[in-house]
Amino acid sequence: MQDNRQPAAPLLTHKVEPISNGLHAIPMLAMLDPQGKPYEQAELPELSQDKAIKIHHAMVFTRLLDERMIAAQRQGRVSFYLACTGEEGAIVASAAATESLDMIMSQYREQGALVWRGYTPRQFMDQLFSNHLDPNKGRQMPIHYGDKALNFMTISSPLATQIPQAAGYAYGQKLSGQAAITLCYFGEGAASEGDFHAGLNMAAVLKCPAIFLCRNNGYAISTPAEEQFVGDGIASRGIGYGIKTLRVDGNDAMAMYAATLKAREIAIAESCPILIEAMTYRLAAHSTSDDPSGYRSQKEEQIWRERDPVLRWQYYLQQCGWFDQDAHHQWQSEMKNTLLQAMKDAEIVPVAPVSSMIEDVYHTPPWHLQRQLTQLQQHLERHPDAYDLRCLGEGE
Amino acid sequence: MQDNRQPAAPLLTHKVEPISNGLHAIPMLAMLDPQGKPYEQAELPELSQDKAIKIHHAMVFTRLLDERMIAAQRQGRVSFYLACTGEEGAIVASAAATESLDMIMSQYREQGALVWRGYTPRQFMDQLFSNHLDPNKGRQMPIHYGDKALNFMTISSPLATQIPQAAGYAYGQKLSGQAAITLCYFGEGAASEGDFHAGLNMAAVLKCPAIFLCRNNGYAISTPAEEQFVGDGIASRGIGYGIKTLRVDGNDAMAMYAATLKAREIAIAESCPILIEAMTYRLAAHSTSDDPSGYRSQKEEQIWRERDPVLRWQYYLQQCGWFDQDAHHQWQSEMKNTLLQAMKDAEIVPVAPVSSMIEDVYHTPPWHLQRQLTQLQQHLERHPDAYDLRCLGEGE
Amino acid sequence: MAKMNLLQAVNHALQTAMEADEKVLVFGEDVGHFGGVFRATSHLQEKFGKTRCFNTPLTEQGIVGFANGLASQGHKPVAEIQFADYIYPAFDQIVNETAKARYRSGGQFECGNLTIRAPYGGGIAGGHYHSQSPESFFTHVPGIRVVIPRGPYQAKGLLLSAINSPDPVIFFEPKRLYRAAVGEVPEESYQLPLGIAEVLREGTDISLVAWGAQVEVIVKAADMAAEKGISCEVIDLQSLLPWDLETVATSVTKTGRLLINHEAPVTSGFGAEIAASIQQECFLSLEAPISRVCGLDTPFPLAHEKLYMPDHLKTFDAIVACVNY
Amino acid sequence: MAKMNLLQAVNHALQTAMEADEKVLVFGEDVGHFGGVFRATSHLQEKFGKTRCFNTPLTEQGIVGFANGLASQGHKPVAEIQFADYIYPAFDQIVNETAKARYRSGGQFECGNLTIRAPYGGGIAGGHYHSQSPESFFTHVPGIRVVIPRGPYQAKGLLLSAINSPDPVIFFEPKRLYRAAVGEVPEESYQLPLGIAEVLREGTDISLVAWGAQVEVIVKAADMAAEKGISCEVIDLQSLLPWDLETVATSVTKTGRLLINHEAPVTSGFGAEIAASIQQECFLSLEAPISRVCGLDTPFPLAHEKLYMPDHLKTFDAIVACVNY
Ligand SMILES: Cc1ncc(C[n+]2csc(CCOP(=O)(O)OP(=O)(O)O)c2C)c(N)n1
Ligand SMILES: Cc1ncc(C[n+]2csc(CCOP(=O)(O)OP(=O)(O)O)c2C)c(N)n1
Ligand SMILES: [Mg+2]
Ligand SMILES: [Mg+2]
Repeated sequence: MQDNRQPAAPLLTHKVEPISNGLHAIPMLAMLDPQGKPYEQAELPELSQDKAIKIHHAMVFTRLLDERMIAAQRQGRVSFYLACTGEEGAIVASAAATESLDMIMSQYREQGALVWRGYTPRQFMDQLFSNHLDPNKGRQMPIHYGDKALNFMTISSPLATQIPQAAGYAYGQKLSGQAAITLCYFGEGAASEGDFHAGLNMAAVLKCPAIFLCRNNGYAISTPAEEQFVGDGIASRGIGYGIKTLRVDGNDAMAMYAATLKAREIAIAESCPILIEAMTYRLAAHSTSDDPSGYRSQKEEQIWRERDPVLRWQYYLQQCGWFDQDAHHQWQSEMKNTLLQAMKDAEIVPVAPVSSMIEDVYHTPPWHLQRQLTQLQQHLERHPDAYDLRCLGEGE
Repeated sequence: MQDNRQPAAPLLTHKVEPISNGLHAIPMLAMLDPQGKPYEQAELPELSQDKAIKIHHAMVFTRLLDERMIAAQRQGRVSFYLACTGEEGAIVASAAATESLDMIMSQYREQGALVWRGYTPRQFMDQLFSNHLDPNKGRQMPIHYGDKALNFMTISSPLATQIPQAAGYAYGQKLSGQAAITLCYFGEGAASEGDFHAGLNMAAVLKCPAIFLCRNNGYAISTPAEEQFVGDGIASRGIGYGIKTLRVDGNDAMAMYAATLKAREIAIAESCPILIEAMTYRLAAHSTSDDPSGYRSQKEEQIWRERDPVLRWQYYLQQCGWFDQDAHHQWQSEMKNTLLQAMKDAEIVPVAPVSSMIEDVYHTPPWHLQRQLTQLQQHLERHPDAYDLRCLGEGE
Repeated sequence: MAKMNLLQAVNHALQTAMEADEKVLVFGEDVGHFGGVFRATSHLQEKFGKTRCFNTPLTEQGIVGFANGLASQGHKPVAEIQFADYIYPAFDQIVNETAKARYRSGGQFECGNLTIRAPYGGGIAGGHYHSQSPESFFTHVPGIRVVIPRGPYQAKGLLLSAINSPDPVIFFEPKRLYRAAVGEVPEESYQLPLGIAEVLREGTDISLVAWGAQVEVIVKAADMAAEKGISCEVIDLQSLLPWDLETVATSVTKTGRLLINHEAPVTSGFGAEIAASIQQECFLSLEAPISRVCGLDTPFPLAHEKLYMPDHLKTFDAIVACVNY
Repeated sequence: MAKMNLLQAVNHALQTAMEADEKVLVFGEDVGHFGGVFRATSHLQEKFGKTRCFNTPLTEQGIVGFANGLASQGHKPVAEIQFADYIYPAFDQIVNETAKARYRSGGQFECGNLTIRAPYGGGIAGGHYHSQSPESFFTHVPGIRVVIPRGPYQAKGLLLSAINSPDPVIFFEPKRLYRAAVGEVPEESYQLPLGIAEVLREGTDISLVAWGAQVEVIVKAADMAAEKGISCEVIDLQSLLPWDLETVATSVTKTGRLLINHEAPVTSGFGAEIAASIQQECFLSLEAPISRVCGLDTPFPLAHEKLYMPDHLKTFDAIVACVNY
């Protein structure tokens, strides 16, 4: 029975003075300056040359993928795409601070994390072309990746739903006795959803070892952050829930790496959630369906282009003597070829068989779905030429 | 076109130090000490003798009503009741700081506000006995009061739904050019709902002149506040939304009055929301369906009984020389009689006519509801004795 | 008269309503300066200012909650849900609040002035979450109206009725027709009645009922059937709640057969209610079971979208089966 | 065997499940120390500790979201929604997440282990918000199961099946029977099959279908009808999604008549789906229109609750009308 409700000598005031300046006191963690030079006071986390280069590769690959697919969408080869461009630092470096048994739940703009985890060009392409090799069986729109083997939860379009789920997943990890966390990404727009509130508060109360990583990239489609919330970000909310909170320069991959590493350590050691707010910018359009020129200036974009996280990391590598220009160029052109080839291979792979349409609704298709499938198959037999059956074993 | 996304020299830090102590810095406004004596530093708001006594009467009446109805429920005269007991200070004094054109949206434990606004004993009883004089036509459970004339929105059981509604209502008041606000009450439990988050954030961004008044009374039914959130309250969240925030001793009616008065002034002058967290305690059971002995100690209750807000106000009146013991006792016993009489009168009033069952679903009953009513009426004619038709003009 | 697509008709209706009544407010995610992701609210902020047409934070429960408050205060909110697939976070505000506000207060308070607009339906390669047709959920909610236009003319006339209706209306817009459906639309204000179906084509052998984007599907199937000598009566339901039982029943009494087509999964789709009511109403006239040609009982798929859809071929086959029963 | 009421049977099922599998977790508002507002989770925290049975903050969308995460992680959450009337804030998590998790990931991730329990229905003077029967909404959601027990024996057996089912289950408990329905319940573990209806009484003139608390209503009506020489076949549907069409169709083929009874508003209630399916399935056997005896299309009223309910008298009258059709 609880009996600890009587506040022990609360802090009193006797003047009616609303607190209104709470928002501006939250500092931003920065480790590398825009030229990739560590700040003097910064204590950099340990990071091997190999890992530093792997981070760079993942960032660059992510950008190459984005460029490739935006072009592919313009060519009409794929219906939809959504780029990570500008946010690779925040994503790749945070994922690099996780262990492989940590679960990652993403919103949709975090393909860099999947790249870090080892998702292959071909795997990306199979999903993007909705073919039968896509583990989702081509059921979802492009960019809704998911891979059980990589502990990367399949993406779901409804915003913020993954936030309370991450709390629950992390609670389950804790109960299973795993030294693992759930890393949950979302945008500053998604943070307006009720699910954000529910998830963060539950995680705090139920002591769930999860990292909630908000990419504050300034926009939710066309809606600028200042029409999304009052103040300069959402870090202040973490404090409101009694959650340990870090605001980080999201374009500084070193700061993101350090912050996530520390957050993971605390989350496991203290069995508690942490909120990280990555201050960054969406350099690309929201998606291939969007044109940002309708709602923001070139000038603004230019300012952020100069804060490119990928370049900043490259400068850092250069300073460490870890950047080999020629090797990098060669790697990059190989990657471009690999991507192109993977795309060519994936786009001709048939879609899943018609029979798969009723799979995975339930564990085992119930009678009514079997009946509906039979009816559909009979219909297709009656009209063999009416449908473009690029289905496995059927249309070919 | 906005172009103000580039943070002007943000506050930087270079050490990974999560903010984790944000919660304990929020002081609580107190004006009267437990003996009703003003704190030395407190600047009391202006308050006439008449108004001070009216506040006292409203608090006492609320308690009498609660006592009367809890007894009535035990006697089986009414199916359900829910008491304000222990929170009269927070409720009555805040309502007393509003103007009559301000809208009040309440959760369910704020009958004190309705008393303040002039709801009569008989009006309470008509609602509580679901008779046809209840403006809600007896459709809702007891305690779901509502009165358009008093600008008191009809209560709805689903928790927190009134919070975004209050934001919208206040926005509408602003657009209508009224110097009016919406006062929205809710419990610390309801503040866990997604609607709380949605409502407060929208109110902040859209600059809605609303006062969000959270009664932090320690429990949501059996769930203690420490299983509802981390930290000592929800004031910290207001700060997170960039909303001006006040934490107040909810059992100090003077502090509540002063805080609400100030909040209203700011809300109108600056066209913005304010959050007030009233630290108080639910002295009664959650409702007549509940027995708190299963989840909290007598000792804890006792501590709070000693902080009785009604008594504290009485002490204050006494110090001002505004309390006439005899007059008060006489008023009190008159009130008891009035209540008893009102109950006796209300409980024999028939319920609304059967035909009212299909009213107010739509503006005008559509064909299908008319048909359903006809069928029902024919059914009742076929079985004149099967139903207890205490309906107006039907069962008698 | 002007040639407009469905999107322009919606935009025109909103502009007309905002011009006529300053109480009309338009808001939702990205509807402000940008004019909405489909551009249904284009130029409204420019014309009517930021207080009357504005972006909201990204929270559907908040949008509808806010709109409920505004409506009960006396404004006429027209709230946009960016995709019907994202209306569920607002389900509680709609079902427990919008719909019950008038009843629970005995008519003292209500949200009758509220209109909620949302693009719905498949056909745009949207997969699970940009293709749903959730209308049936809302037909089980006494207190709201559910309205779906099939083309530009209906979109403008029905939307203006919805905005001016004293009842809250959920207005689903068939997004695959946003640009595809083009037609003549009066430039002045006009309203089409709510709760009333429209008989698009008279026929004698079978009645076909659909709404929204599926109306063109049943028309196409009716054309195919006509070639085979089958005469179809084609009905656009337009309002799903309250719905026009009388028009459908009259038609079925005449034809003796009924086929209902909708995109949503068949189980507990609105076709179920129509079938249940009509078999009650027209029992002695029915010459064959009422047929439902609908989406499968699965989430809306991407790669197999075309197979999933209750298209004209499936409808035609079902017409033949019904007539030959 | 032991005598238990429905509440005790639920409690017993939860205890049995928690004993059998440490992955089973029970949580929701007030379910911890207090044991739930109806006491369905009494003593579970005591027995299994605070990590396995616990209070959550007051947020239904959070509860189901959290449960979805736990289920996909490999636990078996049994989440309580305090009243079915308050399940709507979780509607998005259920419809877009719980139900679609498996499909959208091609079976890689799923919430199959999830069970959501909620007391539903009228008869306790609960008014609008403590009386609702929202089951029909969920029957339009492919991917979940909807199960409703009529008594203690069914409650334990079906709840254990729900918890062990590889599919997510919404389990609605008829709260007006929590204490009123008492019966013999095996103390050991047992499961009743999901998706299967039970024929409680055989008959020849008309089939009566209901679920949950309304089963006793149709039984009572069947008794009255028997006195008039009408022989009713009484069916408890038990599972609403997927539902046992075959059992109902077999019965109607025999009796030629069908009456469905549910508390929820008639329009788009689950009776509509049953009627639509059965008229299709048994068209040539039907001798009268399928009859629905249901709640009115209004919010659930307080003062007129008894008039609102589809009680045995209304059912009996409809049986007679149907048989005399
Ligand atoms: C519940 C829900 N509402 C609306 C949408 C439509 N939508 C997709 S992305 C988006 C903006 C998200 O912004 P943010 O969270 O900041 O992420 P960003 O795109 O900036 O990475 C919106 C409104 C959605 N997917 N889900
Ligand atoms: C959406 C919703 N969920 C659950 C409930 C059931 N319920 C009624 S009151 C209550 C506790 C509310 O606690 P709090 O907000 O702190 O208010 P208090 O009773 O302490 O005044 C609960 C869970 C409800 N009414 N609405
Ligand atoms: Mg963003
Ligand atoms: Mg409380």
